[in-house]
Amino acid sequence: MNPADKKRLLQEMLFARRFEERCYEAYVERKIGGFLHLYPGQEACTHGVMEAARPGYDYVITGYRDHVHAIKCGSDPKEVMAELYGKATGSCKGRGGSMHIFDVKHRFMGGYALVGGPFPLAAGLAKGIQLKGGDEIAICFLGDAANNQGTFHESLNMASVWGLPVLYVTENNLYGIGTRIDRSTAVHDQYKRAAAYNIPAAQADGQDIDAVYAAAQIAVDHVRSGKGPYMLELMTYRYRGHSMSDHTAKYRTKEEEREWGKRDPIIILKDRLIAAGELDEDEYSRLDASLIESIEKDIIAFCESSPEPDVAELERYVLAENDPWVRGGVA
Amino acid sequence: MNPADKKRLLQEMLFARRFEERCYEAYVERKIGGFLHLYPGQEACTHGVMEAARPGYDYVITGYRDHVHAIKCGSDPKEVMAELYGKATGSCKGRGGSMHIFDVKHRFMGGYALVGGPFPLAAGLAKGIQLKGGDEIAICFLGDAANNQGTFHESLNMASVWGLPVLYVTENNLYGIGTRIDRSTAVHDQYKRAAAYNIPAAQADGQDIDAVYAAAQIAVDHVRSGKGPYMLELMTYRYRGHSMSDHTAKYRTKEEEREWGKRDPIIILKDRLIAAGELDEDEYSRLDASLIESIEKDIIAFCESSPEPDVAELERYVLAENDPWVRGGVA
Amino acid sequence: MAEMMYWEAIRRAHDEEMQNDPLVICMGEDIGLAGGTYKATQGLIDKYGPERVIDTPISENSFTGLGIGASFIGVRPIIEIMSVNFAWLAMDQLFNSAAKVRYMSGGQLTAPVVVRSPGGCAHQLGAQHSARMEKVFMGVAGLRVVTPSSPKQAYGLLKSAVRCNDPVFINEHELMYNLKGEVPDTEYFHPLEGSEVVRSGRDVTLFGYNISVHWCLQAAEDLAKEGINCEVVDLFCLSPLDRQGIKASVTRTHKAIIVEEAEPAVGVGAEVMAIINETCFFELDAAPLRVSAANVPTPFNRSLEKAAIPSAKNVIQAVKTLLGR
Amino acid sequence: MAEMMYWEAIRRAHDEEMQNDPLVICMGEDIGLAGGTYKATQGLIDKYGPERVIDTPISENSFTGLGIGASFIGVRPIIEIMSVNFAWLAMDQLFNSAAKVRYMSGGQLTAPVVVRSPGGCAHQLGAQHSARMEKVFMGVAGLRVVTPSSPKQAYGLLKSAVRCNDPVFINEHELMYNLKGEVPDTEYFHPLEGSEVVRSGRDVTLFGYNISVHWCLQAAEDLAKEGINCEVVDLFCLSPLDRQGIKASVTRTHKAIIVEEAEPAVGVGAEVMAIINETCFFELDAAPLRVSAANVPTPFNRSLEKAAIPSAKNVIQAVKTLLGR
Ligand SMILES: Cc1ncc(C[n+]2csc(CCOP(=O)(O)OP(=O)(O)O)c2C)c(N)n1
Ligand SMILES: Cc1ncc(C[n+]2csc(CCOP(=O)(O)OP(=O)(O)O)c2C)c(N)n1
Ligand SMILES: [Mg+2]
Ligand SMILES: [Mg+2]
Repeated sequence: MNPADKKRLLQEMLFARRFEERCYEAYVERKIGGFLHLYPGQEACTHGVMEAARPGYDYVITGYRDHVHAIKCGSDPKEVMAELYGKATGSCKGRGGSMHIFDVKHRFMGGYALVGGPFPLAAGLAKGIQLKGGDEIAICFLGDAANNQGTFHESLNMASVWGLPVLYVTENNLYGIGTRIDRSTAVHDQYKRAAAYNIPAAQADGQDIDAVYAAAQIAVDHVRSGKGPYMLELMTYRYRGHSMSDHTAKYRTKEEEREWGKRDPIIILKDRLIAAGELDEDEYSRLDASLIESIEKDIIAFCESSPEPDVAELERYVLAENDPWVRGGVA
Repeated sequence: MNPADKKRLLQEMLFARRFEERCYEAYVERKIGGFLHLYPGQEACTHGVMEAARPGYDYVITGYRDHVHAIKCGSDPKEVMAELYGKATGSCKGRGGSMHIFDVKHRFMGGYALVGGPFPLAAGLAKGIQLKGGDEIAICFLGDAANNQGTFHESLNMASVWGLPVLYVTENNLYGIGTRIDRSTAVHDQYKRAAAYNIPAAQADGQDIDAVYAAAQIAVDHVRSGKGPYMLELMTYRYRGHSMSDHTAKYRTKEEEREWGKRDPIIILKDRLIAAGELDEDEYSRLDASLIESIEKDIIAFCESSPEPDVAELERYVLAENDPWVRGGVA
Repeated sequence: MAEMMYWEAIRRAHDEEMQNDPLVICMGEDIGLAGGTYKATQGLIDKYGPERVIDTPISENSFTGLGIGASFIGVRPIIEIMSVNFAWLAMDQLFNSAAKVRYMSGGQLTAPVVVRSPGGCAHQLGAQHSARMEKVFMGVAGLRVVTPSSPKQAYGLLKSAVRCNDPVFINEHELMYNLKGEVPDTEYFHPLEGSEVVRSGRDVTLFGYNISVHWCLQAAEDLAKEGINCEVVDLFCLSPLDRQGIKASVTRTHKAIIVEEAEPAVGVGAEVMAIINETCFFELDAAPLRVSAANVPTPFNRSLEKAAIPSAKNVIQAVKTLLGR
Repeated sequence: MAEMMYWEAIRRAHDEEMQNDPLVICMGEDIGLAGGTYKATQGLIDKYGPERVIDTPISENSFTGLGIGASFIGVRPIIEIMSVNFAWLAMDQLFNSAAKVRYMSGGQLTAPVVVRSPGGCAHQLGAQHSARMEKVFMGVAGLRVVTPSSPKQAYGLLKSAVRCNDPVFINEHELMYNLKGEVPDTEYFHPLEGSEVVRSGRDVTLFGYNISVHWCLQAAEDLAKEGINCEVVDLFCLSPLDRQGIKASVTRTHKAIIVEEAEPAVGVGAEVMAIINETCFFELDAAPLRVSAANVPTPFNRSLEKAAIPSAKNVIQAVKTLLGR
């Protein structure tokens, strides 16, 4: 990566951070309802991997912690936030909500709320790519605790047997809600599990975008070149609770939080750029302020002024509309 | 094992073989209906493992290919065969059938027809043992193809995290129905999968009862001594089709069948005993004849003369009878 | 019109649809080399290769999910679940993913998968291989459910299901694969909605679907000899049920019996009764009846098994009870 | 009698039963250290230790199966499935193992597990976290299904379920955990079968269960002001449904409305209608009605969500329709 790319990435990650923090506020203000899972702390994972891949071209799928993944794939942040607001202008017209952002035109194939659900869906996207003969890859981002679901085992096995172009990324933030990994999982280094499927795998520091990027390049190259699936584990940490109702004090120490706080992916990159003379504190502060301002002016204002979905359309989108085959085709 | 034990085992395995062959005939004669999965070729697996364990004391659970497992645990073969006949005298009073032999007094906890279903049930038995503080172990016998089911992954993980006294035995006969292992499974040596759960594992020759016994002793000792779960893979072969409707010619070669035929577990043990001067061909022939005769006289006659279940009792055994808690307890 | 068996009709639909569109694939356990437990995919692997005719590992939830994921980008998978009993393992992907993705995404994504599976009691397959689960598939919005009672339907419903943009579950029956019947020689697409009056009558309507249509027809024939004139309606579409068709027939006969192979609770019988109550209650001359299975896991023993599930005889009894004969 | 919240009542039942029998355990995701999403197991890990209050991995099918296996040899597990939507993953073990093992084994084995899970629409949890699945649990022989509408029931049903030798599914509701109500101070075991007339009336019977009982009561209160006298029956037991109780009430009021939060197809409403048709058809003065959800995956937006599920207002409308007012 050249310095310009790194600066762009810093901006993107900082934007993601401020975006998520603004979601938090909007939730507290009761502008957003339902479950809300935020991403601060894990920004380098999505950004590092997708920087090595082709956002908007490769198919991406993930869980409920999905805003930043969608945006990095090319989604308009306005539409993502509007979806959280449940507005008609949201990515899914207010039908999906925070856990279910979809943006098919940018090949962001959705956020899913069933832990482990995306594993086979990702393999299916890869099977589709394989059948159609394209050079896209499918990328599945999920958490460490999701790897205990049976679909992990079943999907990685099939992906390996059929040589599917799919990259499984585990964002290992050490917890599934309030259960620490060693209390739920026999093998703590998740990448080691890939050996059970003959799938090459690696572990990288998920707080250091350069490390993520380097590991992801190998992973993406492997998959795109037709060598089959790959698994990449990124060691990371979520700074907030699991969702808005979660109290981290119940299950992790302040000290652990402090330690990981020192490894903030944004600060690491910022400091590196400053050390390299590519950035100074002032420029960074101005950038930050401008991002915060633009979120307010462009995104929140858009959401506030957007219309609610029309209740008369409640029953749309359940089934395909006017599908001729329902009547046995056109005679 | 001393020579007497080995001779007893030879007799048991030969009995199991003749029993299964007689099931085959009874099926062809339409005395037995439904699905029928036979065990010839795999006898050393059950017998070798259970010889190292405590039949009737340790809890055993398996799939639909379950007759021989039940008998080795102590089930009366008459009751097993009568269950296949669907008679009132059968192990399950004719309710279960071939795939669902149960004999709880001998701690044979059942044959189950959903591939992969017994994995968590076995872990549950082990959890029960752990809570009650006994020194029994739970033993789960399943096939190679069952290991692709999500329950394998989920159950082994839990067994490891909680240190449960359960032994998972994979009878690897290379096929799941007509699908050869390499067409369905990324890692052909199944015992290697145990590493993904930090579970010690071994592979042994499932056609050689001495090898099975030796490996099983280590496995059983490990589990019984409180060191947690263990996985044992036994390389074996089924001589017949998957079930009665299956044509092996569709998916495996005559040559392969011949090769494995040469490694018949009964012949291997018999030859070994003859070589050691513990047995001669005549004695073996007499033994064989007497087993065949006793199956006819004791078992088949019993089944033929046994009554059918009473149709008036169709609705028994669905729910517990006269359970006071259904009415909120005894006042 | 040629006669062919139910399994041959299903195989033909696979073959034609795979010929028509290279993105139609089929997958399931032992459907490739072995040709499928009921031969529904026999020979297709030789014609279309193992990339399109896929023998899967025993991983029902994930191979179903894999098919669903592929369908998001234009693939049209026909997924066989070897026995509907195993479908409990795949319900998560079927309901949480396939049935909901269109709605959740505001119409952006759709999951045009077909899942076929045989249900029903065959002979002595025991409690874990004899479930009748059609009702489970009917209760959740976002999934179409059809169930063929004849080779023609088996052929035409599968063809329409493959082309339709919604996920479709096709409930087949283990005892029907060798059933013979006429199937059009030229390509035929059966509607995925509606119902069919397969025998007209005026005294009572017998509603059946899949195998129970045959029990109804048998009963109707026997009862005709006694001068009782039954109408038989084939509910080949279980979701959405044909409210208009149900109403129309009851409005003609004023009496209704619903015949289902499953345990009665929250089943097709209950739903049809509810529809009758909602659409034409005052047309009824008598209380509608259900003919259903005993409320037991299916017993292995043949006599117990027979006693557990309904037959034409039970239908005849029910008609006589209803008519007060 | 002390007032307590629904979650407190459930917690108390856990506590007492664990105190009473060292083989009563509880297990589920985040039920130990975190005390359960809805606090139903709060503090129990401190009292009974992690061997009996077990935080499980995210492996619904297998931790349910593990509980079932343990129950074979005397353990009495109370399994929490964090949200009923995740229960699709565990259906295989619940139906193929727990519900069938007693029958298949000819009565040798039994699976006295309790599986508790909250269903229902809470506020804006979206399509994958808002399922109402009680009907799915009701359709298969071998499983008891109960659903508490009050803290007292939540307490007493769980206590009886733990002691009962059958597998019992307890359908709770995400919006009810903070509901307050009287619970007896002394130990109380609620019957696992039956129904309860929670308000007597003569004009129409409103059948509800769980949260819909409250909509019915609210509607009854409002309608009373207009001189309409509703009977409200609480179907706390969904399997087996109380045929006698249903009949008795309809025989008194001659009119019936069933109120359910779920999509209508093959649901509680349909089954209650079928029971009415079968047991007391000629008592009916009018066609019974269902008040059900719209047939859609649950939308996220709050107005759409509200429009998708019923409320007391819809019950009032239905009563007026039925009475021709
Ligand atoms: C099938 C299923 N089971 C349980 C849940 C509840 N749940 C939501 S998130 C979560 C923890 C997942 O942890 P992890 O996979 O590590 O992802 P993270 O939240 O840490 O990003 C759980 C148990 C669910 N949504 N789906
Ligand atoms: C959940 C489930 N899926 C599929 C089947 C159908 N089926 C029965 S046995 C079998 C193959 C199992 O092979 P393996 O585990 O190797 O055992 P083996 O029969 O070789 O002893 C399959 C696919 C089933 N019974 N249950
Ligand atoms: Mg995590
Ligand atoms: Mg095998």
